[in-house]
Amino acid sequence: MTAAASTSSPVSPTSPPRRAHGRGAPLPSWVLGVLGIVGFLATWELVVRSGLVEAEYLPAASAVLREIAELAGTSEFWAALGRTVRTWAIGLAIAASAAVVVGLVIGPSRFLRRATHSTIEFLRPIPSVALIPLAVLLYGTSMQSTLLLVVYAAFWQVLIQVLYGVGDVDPVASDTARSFGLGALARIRHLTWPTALPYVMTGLRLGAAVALILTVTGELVIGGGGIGTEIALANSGGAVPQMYALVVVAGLIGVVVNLVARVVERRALHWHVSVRREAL
Amino acid sequence: MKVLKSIAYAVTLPALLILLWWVLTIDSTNFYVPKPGELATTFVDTWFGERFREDVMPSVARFAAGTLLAIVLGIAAGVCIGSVRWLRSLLEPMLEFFRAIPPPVLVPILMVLIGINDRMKIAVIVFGAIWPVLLNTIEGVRAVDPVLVDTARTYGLSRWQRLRTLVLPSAAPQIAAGVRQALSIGLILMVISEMFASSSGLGFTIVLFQRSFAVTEMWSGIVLLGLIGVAVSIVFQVCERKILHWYYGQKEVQHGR
Amino acid sequence: ACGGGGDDDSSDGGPDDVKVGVIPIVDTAPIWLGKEKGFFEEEDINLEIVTTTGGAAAVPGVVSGDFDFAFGNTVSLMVGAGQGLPLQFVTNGTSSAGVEPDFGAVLVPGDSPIQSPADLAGKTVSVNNLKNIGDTTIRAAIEQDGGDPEDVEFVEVPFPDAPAALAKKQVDAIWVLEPFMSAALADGARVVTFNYLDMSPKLDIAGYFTTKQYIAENENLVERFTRAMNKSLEYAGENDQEVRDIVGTYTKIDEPTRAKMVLPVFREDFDRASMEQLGAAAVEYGTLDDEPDLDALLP
Amino acid sequence: MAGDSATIETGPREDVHSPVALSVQGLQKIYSSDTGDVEAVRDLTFELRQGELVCLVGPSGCGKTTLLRCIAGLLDPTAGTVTLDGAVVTGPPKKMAVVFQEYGRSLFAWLTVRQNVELPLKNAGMPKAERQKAVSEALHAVGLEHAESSYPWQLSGGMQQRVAIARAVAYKPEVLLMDEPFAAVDAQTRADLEDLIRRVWKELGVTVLFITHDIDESVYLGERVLILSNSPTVIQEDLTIDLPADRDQLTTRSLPRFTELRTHVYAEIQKAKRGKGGDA
Amino acid sequence: MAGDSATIETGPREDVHSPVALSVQGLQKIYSSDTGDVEAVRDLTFELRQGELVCLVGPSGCGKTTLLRCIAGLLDPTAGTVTLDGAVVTGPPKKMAVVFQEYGRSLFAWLTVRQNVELPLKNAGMPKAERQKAVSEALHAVGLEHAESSYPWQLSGGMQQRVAIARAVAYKPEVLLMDEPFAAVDAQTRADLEDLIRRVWKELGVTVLFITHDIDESVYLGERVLILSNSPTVIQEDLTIDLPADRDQLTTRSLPRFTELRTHVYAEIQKAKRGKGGDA
Ligand SMILES: Nc1ncnc2c1ncn2[C@@H]1O[C@H](COP(=O)(O)OP(=O)(O)OP(=O)(O)O)[C@@H](O)[C@H]1O
Ligand SMILES: Nc1ncnc2c1ncn2[C@@H]1O[C@H](COP(=O)(O)OP(=O)(O)OP(=O)(O)O)[C@@H](O)[C@H]1O
Ligand SMILES: [Mg+2]
Ligand SMILES: [Mg+2]
Repeated sequence: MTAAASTSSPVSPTSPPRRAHGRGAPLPSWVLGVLGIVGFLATWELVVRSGLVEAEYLPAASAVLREIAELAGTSEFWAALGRTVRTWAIGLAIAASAAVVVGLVIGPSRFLRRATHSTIEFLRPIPSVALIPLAVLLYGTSMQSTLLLVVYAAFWQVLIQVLYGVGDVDPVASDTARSFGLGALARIRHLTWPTALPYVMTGLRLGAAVALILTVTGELVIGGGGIGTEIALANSGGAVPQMYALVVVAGLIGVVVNLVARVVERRALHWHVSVRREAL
Repeated sequence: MKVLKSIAYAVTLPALLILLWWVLTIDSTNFYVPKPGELATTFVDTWFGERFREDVMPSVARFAAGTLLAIVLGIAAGVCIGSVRWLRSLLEPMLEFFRAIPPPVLVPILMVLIGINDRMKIAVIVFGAIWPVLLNTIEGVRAVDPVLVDTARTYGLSRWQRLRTLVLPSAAPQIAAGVRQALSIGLILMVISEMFASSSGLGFTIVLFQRSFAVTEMWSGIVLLGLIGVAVSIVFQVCERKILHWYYGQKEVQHGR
Repeated sequence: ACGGGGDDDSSDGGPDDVKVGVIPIVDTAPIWLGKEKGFFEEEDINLEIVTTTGGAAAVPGVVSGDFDFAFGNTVSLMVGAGQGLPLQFVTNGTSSAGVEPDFGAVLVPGDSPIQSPADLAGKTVSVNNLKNIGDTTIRAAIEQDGGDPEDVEFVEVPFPDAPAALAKKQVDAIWVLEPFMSAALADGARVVTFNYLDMSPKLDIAGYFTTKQYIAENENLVERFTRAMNKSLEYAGENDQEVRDIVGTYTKIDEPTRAKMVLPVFREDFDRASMEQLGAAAVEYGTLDDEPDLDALLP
Repeated sequence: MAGDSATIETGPREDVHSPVALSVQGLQKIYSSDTGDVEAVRDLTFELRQGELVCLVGPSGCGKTTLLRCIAGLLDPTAGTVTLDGAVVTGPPKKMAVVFQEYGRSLFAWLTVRQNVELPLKNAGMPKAERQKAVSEALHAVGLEHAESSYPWQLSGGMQQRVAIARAVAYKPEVLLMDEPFAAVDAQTRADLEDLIRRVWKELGVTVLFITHDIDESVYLGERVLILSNSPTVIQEDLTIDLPADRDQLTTRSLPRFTELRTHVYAEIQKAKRGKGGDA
Repeated sequence: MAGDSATIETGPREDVHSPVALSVQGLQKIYSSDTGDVEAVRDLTFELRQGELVCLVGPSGCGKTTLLRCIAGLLDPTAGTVTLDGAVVTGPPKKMAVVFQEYGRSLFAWLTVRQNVELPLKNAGMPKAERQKAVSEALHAVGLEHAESSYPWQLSGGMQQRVAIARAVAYKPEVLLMDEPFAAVDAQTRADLEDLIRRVWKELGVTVLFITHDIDESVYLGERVLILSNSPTVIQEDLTIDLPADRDQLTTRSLPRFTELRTHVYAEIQKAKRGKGGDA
């Protein structure tokens, strides 16, 4: 199966997927995705049932799912979820727009790229968690504290991708644009931005996940409400199934975020090789 | 001359920023913001000595092991997932799920499964640092030039050859972008992994300083992390330039420099 | 980001807003109970309790003025004060139960060869935070028992994860507080020692604190808060069942566990002698650089 | 399939007794996309005998590249079949070499000229000494021995195209498909390369399908010329080139028969373009 | 600069009185790379008068593209200067349009055919109605009106090249540089496009530099033909084409003078190739 699929998969953009003709209707990708999740849940359940891990420390999938269903009936859960999603969305929006702007300014200029390189490399690996005292000092336990961590962490993810994307502009295309008198701004809009867009998309997806992680971690360590705080509460109260239920919810937010990102990508990048190869 | 120029490039902006910091803190008494001079002496006192061998070295070793593992696994899995469409459909939701789980909440499970040891910390690093490599590899593999793919297929290049001579080199620039991010995330996770079930290490020490309100020492640790980041990035760049010399060569000559 | 009540000392307007940062654990039951009972309203205080999930935010929160008061453990405060932070307790928070069983203990698996604190030498013991009250008191217990206090390795494992680590034999012994102590005991763990008691039956674990500056600027309010707090502590000390009940409102500890767990002692005064002892031990084992200035730290 | 010009013999030569190498039967290809379907090729049927050299001409956009990609097994036809040596083509067959129209993109930017030419041989497991000889010969034949350690992006357009040709020639295929391989080289080099192809064809007995826009070239090179109509594409004419087998740039091109044939092809192409819904 | 053939007049026509539009003086370009320096162009000096149509021919790899990129201000010459309307060229000048040899890469994959042609006009601030008319006209002229909403990767090679030509024509430049613009189109379309270029040239009075490999094309199109030597490249000959100004595919190409000129150019190129260190 693997062999067959891998020889037919990397075909040129113009060729339709072979299995569309040959082997009957293909499974739509969401079905496969659901299959993957079901498979994972089954494995998890088995690992616990077989006693490989004690249910006390890692409850079975079924128990966690039941717990999620229970949680979903409470309004506090939805309030916490809303809070987490809001912090995440605001943080990601700030980080992404800042990173795109900075990237588009620094990227095309060799001078700026070189001048800022060492500083960026210095600041990038500084863990957001190490900034917690600073965040608390500045904003207390309010949402802004967590937001600061989120923005700091997600910013670099997007920025690096934008920088690479900007560096990938085809010189012939760039020459074309220059020779037709497109100014710096017009070139960014019509050439650099579309070229960098696939990279930005990857950056956004990376950044979205990191932002989510930091949102939850921030809530977990600093407090102030949200899924992370709920996890900490469940943890310190020894409510193990509930804690895992909340962790799973955090993961599910990630899945949803990715789904949305994929849809956006499909629309925004319909012309790109990676998408059009599959769109057929 | 060339070397001097690149050093100048590397040093100017940081120097300006330090100057700014120095000016801003001249008569500050803020407990949380140390002065540059103070920080420099603390840095030397804190990190040059026994701590370097006992805390910094093991941490860096774990970081190296974890990130390398993440890179290898990420590329391997990324190539498979990127070139096999149904596999991607099958796994993508799972990958997104795991990617969204904050590593701190994973530590307890890993502790139960692996134990309280270096392997557990390395696992935490791998778990966090693998994503950028994986995602970038998948995207890079998906974007291989179709004409090249056709060329390789008509010459009947074997799967191994195609991987080695087509897929990997052509995805290499994007993989490099992922590796670069993985390196810094690895460093971040090194700290996180030492926040739990630990008794030594750079990250642990920083957190300890933070908890004991040894603010200047804590900042010196953050600076050390940043410096390690810069060092790692330099090493990475040397490798990248070597491996991707065709890519940079192509860009440079095509830009007419 | 000041919670109010800040500059105007007198209560000319309505009630003063007071923001207190606490960790949602059993130890902070009195303040929740006091709020419920209206002790703070009586003092014309509009109390807002903010939960911080770890201790990390308490001191910075108070120093930055985000909290007016916060709940913090004595060793953390000694360390902070030692670093020059102008912190001062206004009242006690929790103290050792004074008799066995205490609410925190060093546990080993049932079949472990470790019988007494001295046997811990050369072994790995988990504590929630290193260089804090846990390792300091355990080291003291080992020394008291004739063991070598330097020859024990501590690792940080959060309380909730410690029972699993012990069951999996990933550490030789764990130090946990309630409710995890009960849970581990129910799983077959055995108590080696109640380390708080080893230091002193009257050991004070944590209290409510603020900055000296805040005390100077809000003398009246601090007095009223202290009064209300003391009343809450006293009430909590006398009403076990109400404490167990209120814990259920702000933690996720289930009813059976709450019914079983050992409660700490709640009282308003600090036991200076045991604090001195603790301070000395902290200096001896390197947790602190200098003897704490208790005059400055205690109310 | 019969031609319509009295003096010109059309249809495959009957006196060729070698077996059929390549057979295209009722080939149709429709590209479907969001903006609607494009029928690139409607109904193509023709055969190539073993060791034949056939040129394919037709208006721009009539589906020549599409046809070539179907034959190379890179594209699934919508209807009809391609048969090579009796076996239906479903993927790229062995011992087939293709020179793509997008020559610049068909070279591996990370390999030197020599490595590019060597790669397929290495993959086929040719021993090193033999391989190096083959590569050197091929590079010499296209006049690039001095550039063997350059990278493709250090070469001019025509040089890149010649690298792609050298790669195909060095591979010693049984079937050689070429899509406008000389579009970017100058007249003199072109003449040399034309002679190279005829030499290789004769020496190796390889079956060649050669797509070109140059009418003189198609007549000079081919044993047969297939003329495609404007889209929807069918075979407009199958013309046998009855020029002597030994050809030579000066004498052959000045034969009156040559002029007759080229004039005929030119007229046919003009008809092809006007015949249906005009393209330009 | 004087030619060496008795019957052929070389050197710029003296009777042209329009001012010099483009002047190249002592141009040299050396590409330096790790593997050593490549001197692509040694010493080129020539002038184009306003409204002239000059063709440039030369062996593959002799530096034509390099020269064009220097003139377009996309490449810094190692020595010498390019002057346009009296001003030294340091960056891409306004009102210059370039058709690149790598046509496929000079189109923006994320824009449709129409949007590709429209972009430079939009950027130049042309009003919408006028712009749309200009785009439609240009697309009609290259025979692509039916493909205007396709994306470049949905087109055949020749169609892509015509999009690039349409973009340049619609831009109504004062100077038009074209690098083998007809390499990928069929003979008939090529003839049509040649006539299009001559028409545009006459109507707009634009100065055209046209690089080609097709000797007949250079003679048919140009008022002058510049022949470059093999590398290290200098101007081997500057040939005035004394054919009537009104040209026509059938009659002009059958003039005896046409044959004389093309034979002369062919001989010169052969000399160019053999003259120095032979390329093929
Ligand atoms: N990926 C695609 N999607 C949609 N239509 C396509 C695609 N590729 C080609 N076409 C269309 O199919 C037709 C034939 O294209 P093809 O590339 O086969 O032409 P061609 O004969 O090779 O032309 P040229 O001589 O210009 O290279 C064209 O009308 C083109 O627009
Ligand atoms: N980026 C580069 N680095 C090094 N050498 C280069 C580079 N670009 C071109 N060259 C060399 O410069 C010479 C001239 O190249 P150029 O592309 O100008 O030729 P050309 O006349 O346009 O050829 P063609 O007709 O084949 O397109 C060639 O020998 C080529 O190898
Ligand atoms: Mg084609
Ligand atoms: Mg060129």
